[in-house]
Amino acid sequence: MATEYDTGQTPETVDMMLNMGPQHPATHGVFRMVLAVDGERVVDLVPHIGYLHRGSEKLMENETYAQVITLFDRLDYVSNFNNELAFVRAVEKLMDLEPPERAMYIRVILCELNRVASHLLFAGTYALDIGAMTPVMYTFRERERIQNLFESVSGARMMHNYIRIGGIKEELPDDFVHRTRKLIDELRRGVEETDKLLTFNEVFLARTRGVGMIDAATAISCGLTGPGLRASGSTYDVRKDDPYEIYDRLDYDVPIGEYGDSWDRYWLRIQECYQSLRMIDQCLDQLEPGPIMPQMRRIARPPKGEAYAHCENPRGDIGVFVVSDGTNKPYRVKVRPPSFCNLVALRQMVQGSYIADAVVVLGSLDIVLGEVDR
Amino acid sequence: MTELTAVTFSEVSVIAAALTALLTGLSIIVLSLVWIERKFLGRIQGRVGPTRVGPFGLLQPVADGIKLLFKEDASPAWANKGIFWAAPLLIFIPSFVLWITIPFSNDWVVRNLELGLFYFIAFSVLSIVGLVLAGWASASKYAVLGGLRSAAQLVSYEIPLIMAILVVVMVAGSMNIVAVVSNQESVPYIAIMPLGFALFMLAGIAEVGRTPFDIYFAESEVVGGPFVEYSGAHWAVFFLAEYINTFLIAVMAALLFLGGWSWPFGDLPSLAGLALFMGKTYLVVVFIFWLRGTYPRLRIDQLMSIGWKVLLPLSFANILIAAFQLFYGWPSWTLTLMSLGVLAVPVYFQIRVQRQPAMERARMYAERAIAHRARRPIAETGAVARTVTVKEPSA
Amino acid sequence: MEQQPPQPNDSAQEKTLGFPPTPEAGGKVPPRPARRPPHEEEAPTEVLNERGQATAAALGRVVGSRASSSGGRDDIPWVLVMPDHLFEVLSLMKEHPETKMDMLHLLFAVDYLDHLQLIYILASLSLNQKAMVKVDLPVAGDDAQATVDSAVALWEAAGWYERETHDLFGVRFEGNPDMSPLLLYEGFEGFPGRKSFPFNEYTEY
Amino acid sequence: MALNDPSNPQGQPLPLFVPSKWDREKQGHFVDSPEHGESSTGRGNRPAANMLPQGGLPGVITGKLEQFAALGRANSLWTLTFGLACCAIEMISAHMAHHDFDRFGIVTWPSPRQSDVMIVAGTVVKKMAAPIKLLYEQMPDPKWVIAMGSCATNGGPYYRSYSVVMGVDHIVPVDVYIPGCPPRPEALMDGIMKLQEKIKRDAKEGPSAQPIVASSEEPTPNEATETEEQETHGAAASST
Repeated sequence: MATEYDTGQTPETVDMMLNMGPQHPATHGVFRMVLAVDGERVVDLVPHIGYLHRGSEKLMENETYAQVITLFDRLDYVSNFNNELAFVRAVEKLMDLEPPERAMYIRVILCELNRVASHLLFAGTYALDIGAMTPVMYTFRERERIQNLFESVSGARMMHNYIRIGGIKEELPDDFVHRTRKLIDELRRGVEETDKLLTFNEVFLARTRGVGMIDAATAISCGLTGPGLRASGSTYDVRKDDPYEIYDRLDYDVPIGEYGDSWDRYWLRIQECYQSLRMIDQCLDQLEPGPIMPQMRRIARPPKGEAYAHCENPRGDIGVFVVSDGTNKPYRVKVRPPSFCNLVALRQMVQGSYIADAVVVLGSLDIVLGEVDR
Repeated sequence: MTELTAVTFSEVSVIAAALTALLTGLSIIVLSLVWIERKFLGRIQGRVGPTRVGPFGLLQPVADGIKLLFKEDASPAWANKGIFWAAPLLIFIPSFVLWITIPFSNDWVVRNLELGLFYFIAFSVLSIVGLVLAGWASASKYAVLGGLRSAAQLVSYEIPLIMAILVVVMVAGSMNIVAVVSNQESVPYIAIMPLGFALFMLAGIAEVGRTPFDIYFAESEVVGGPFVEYSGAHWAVFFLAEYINTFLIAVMAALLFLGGWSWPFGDLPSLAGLALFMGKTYLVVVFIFWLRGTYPRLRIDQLMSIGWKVLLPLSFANILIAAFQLFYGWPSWTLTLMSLGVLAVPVYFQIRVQRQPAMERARMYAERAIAHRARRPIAETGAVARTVTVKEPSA
Repeated sequence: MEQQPPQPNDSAQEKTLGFPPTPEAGGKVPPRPARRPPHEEEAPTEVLNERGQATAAALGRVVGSRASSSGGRDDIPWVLVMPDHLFEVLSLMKEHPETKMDMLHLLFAVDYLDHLQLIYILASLSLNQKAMVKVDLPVAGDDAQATVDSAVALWEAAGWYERETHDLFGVRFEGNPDMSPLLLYEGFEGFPGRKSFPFNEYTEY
Repeated sequence: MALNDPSNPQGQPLPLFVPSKWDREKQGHFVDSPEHGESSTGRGNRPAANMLPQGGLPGVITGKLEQFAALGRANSLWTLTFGLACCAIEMISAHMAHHDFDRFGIVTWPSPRQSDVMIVAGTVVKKMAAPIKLLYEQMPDPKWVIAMGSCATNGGPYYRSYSVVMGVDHIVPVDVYIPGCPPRPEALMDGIMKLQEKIKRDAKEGPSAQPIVASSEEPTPNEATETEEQETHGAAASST
């Protein structure tokens, strides 16, 4: 197995090319890292993606606007409602259409619940990467509760296809408000349990504190957004800086980290769960009956032109650019996937750390491969 | 010396029968360990554990065993065939041969050697060779990494383990395990030297590679360590050896520190003694599985620093205080006090850290990690800091 | 090509979509809701809101004469620039105190059949404003490749965006250290992003 | 705007672009996936005939041993952790506390050498085809493949996309297909139970060629048209 690589050093000390291949328990799906390793220290890292490139953007150009929503569900398959919302907002901006009040409230409730479910999945798999087998069981139990509620709302556990252009698909089930309030208390207890179990655990702190540190300037230049960026101290949150739907009517605060290391990114997501639960409470109070879909054509045909809208996904700032040529199919759809941009910053974070740290940093970035490769 | 040569045929057959009984007994115990682990971990994680295979999933380990026996024994084309085939035996034989001197009750022992503990220490070190060879022979980078990690970990945790046993020998006055247990008639050694027990347990868990210290079998980093490329019956031998080692550490903990089959209040018939001994052993085994269910994994440099910077000084201190007590002939409760005193030092530091407010403690860990990185930048650690133009390995 | 939906019958009472036909309405399906008049050629309503106008003003001052045309929608103005001015405009927008675009939000290409349009969406987190820089690359048909100088020197994020655009659209970026395929594999022929690439005739497996 | 360019109104078909065939040799030779990529009609996996060579002891003795081994194999299926896309999330939640897979004796194992079942959960992309084939070859012999979700069965929502393999049975023989996008954890469990039945039935009646579509009505009984030649070929192929 002849391996040629040109390195700047004399042949006797040669780095080992460790290939954390597409199938690796810690790479959250089909992500491949080639690590240049010197003993246990990582000298350099070359990420390889594209193992899940399904060509969704090409398929979207051949589907009507309603069908494109199903493809958006499958991009970031852990936070489905948020993806649907991103695309639908771009098309509504194109058609300058204002969804009714009740539809906006329901969208925000479902998106925040999806954010909590996504952060719970992150906390579970993050602990699994570090070696603790038990927290993943508890966080998935909470996640099952949220998925049961989603099933009663949209009929599906994951791929909801529920948010439509202009509003939402159908009215909520009538026991939704009562059931959601009960769910919020259970979730608060569930998140507190994970928080108590994991956050200040000695070994967890030793493994994640000071690992994969990045300062705000390089993070912004790498395109890192979401909890990854806020961990290094920047206060950029699309819900606060560029409020959409009804986020300006809710009062919540955005947690900010100090050191920008893996623990901060984890701690931020746990605090965001609490804030999301607070938001859902307020939304449920302000929810009142009303129409859920405006009067519009059954098949949306936006006017010719282009529009760009972006929302706050659990992983970062998802942007959707839609070019329409007046027909019922989009001419071009481009997605700004937050996980794709977060991966650009992976190399700076991992250089100089150990192999075990590379796994921890990749886990803390919380990437979803469906979104990275589109 | 003459006694050794004149070994009659009957003696050989007795020993052979005892060994086969031991092997079958061990296999049954390993099956019970596998079952307990899966059920107990299930309970910790809020789920049920195997229930479908036989009543309460009791036949699940049997099903695993059958499947592994009938599995194809694949070995990679570029592996070093000879060593690849021999490595599992090199791990299994020492961990099995150890059981000759380990007594299950006063007279239930295959061969009660005078230097029983010395024999135990000599053979418990051999499994490192098997792991490193397995890692090297299967020619996969992960296996080599796993092998090197296991070598580093086992070597550095062997010393505290041996020193803990040394103190037991000093206090008991003899290396014969049955004698050690009979000395603990009145007071088990855990009461006399709690520090020794703590050291023995920590080093024992690291010896076996169980969760806070399981870096060589870490499936999220090194994908299964030295036995990545083994499959079928060969891999079953590793699986068996790992569980036998866990049981071994539990048995030795029960024998040396928990008093084995001796009951402080009066004498016990040998059967009840055996039951008590088994109870203590399975208690320690459940404690090990409990750790596996709850703790995350340490990184290799943290693991090494605990081994060298914490366990080693404590084991020296342990020997010192035992020497003082024996030399001056003080009563044994003084050794308990001194032992607790030395144990209090690390515990005090830990409590002091724990009592800080949580965010304060998190910040302290961050500062410590930054200092650690500053002290050992990548350039200074022998690898010249350079951006290597990494090309695709052309294979 | 898009068949005309059936015309609603006489009663055009107010009915929101989405409710399944209720049985007690005499069992017959209620009439379809009133429909907006068929879609006539609406003028593109690209109007900037006040935040957009402020950013457009700043953009005009910074880019000045280099922009051949401009426009915008809601709060994102855009500027069309010649390919050879591109790097200069981008670095200007990054350093200039009035715009301070410290983040490359998105970089992609749109294939308008006779030319390829490259769009840079820039965002400045400190001033909380966004802007778009568009470049028209005269490339048509399948294999001709336009070349643009890379923005990796300004933003790290540009590296992967450019590799992906090169994979899917065949735009070459000089200055990008490594242009190996990112999303596709070594042996892939053709640029799938382009309109000339067929949807479903390309099968190898 | 160049959009409403009169010379090429939207309706006109675009020039067809057929790239040259991607030469297959570079990716190595794929066992039993025919030239033009049609599905390999799911011949299913033939478990290793048995420990004892076919010609040696009379079938009756090995028959019972074969069923005994199949019982052990069926009840301790170790799956290869191999999540590709959205179905992986449902597969993980199937392993977790709520729908516990450990009840069936199913443990996820990181290394292909110690696993029996490869659950292909997600879209099979052409760039990933070669690694999937490599993993399949690395698994020791009595191995099975479950195609979870409509992406692994025939490409699913990404049907006829330029970079998606239309179903994993173009690459590896598949035993159980589980429909759904993503299938619920209960559907995955139903697929696993159907696989266990297939393992036991294969041991009793000899390797069958019929794959099972889970959560459909009774699997079609495999007609005994296996020619003798194919039988020995099947046994020879699988036992090498």
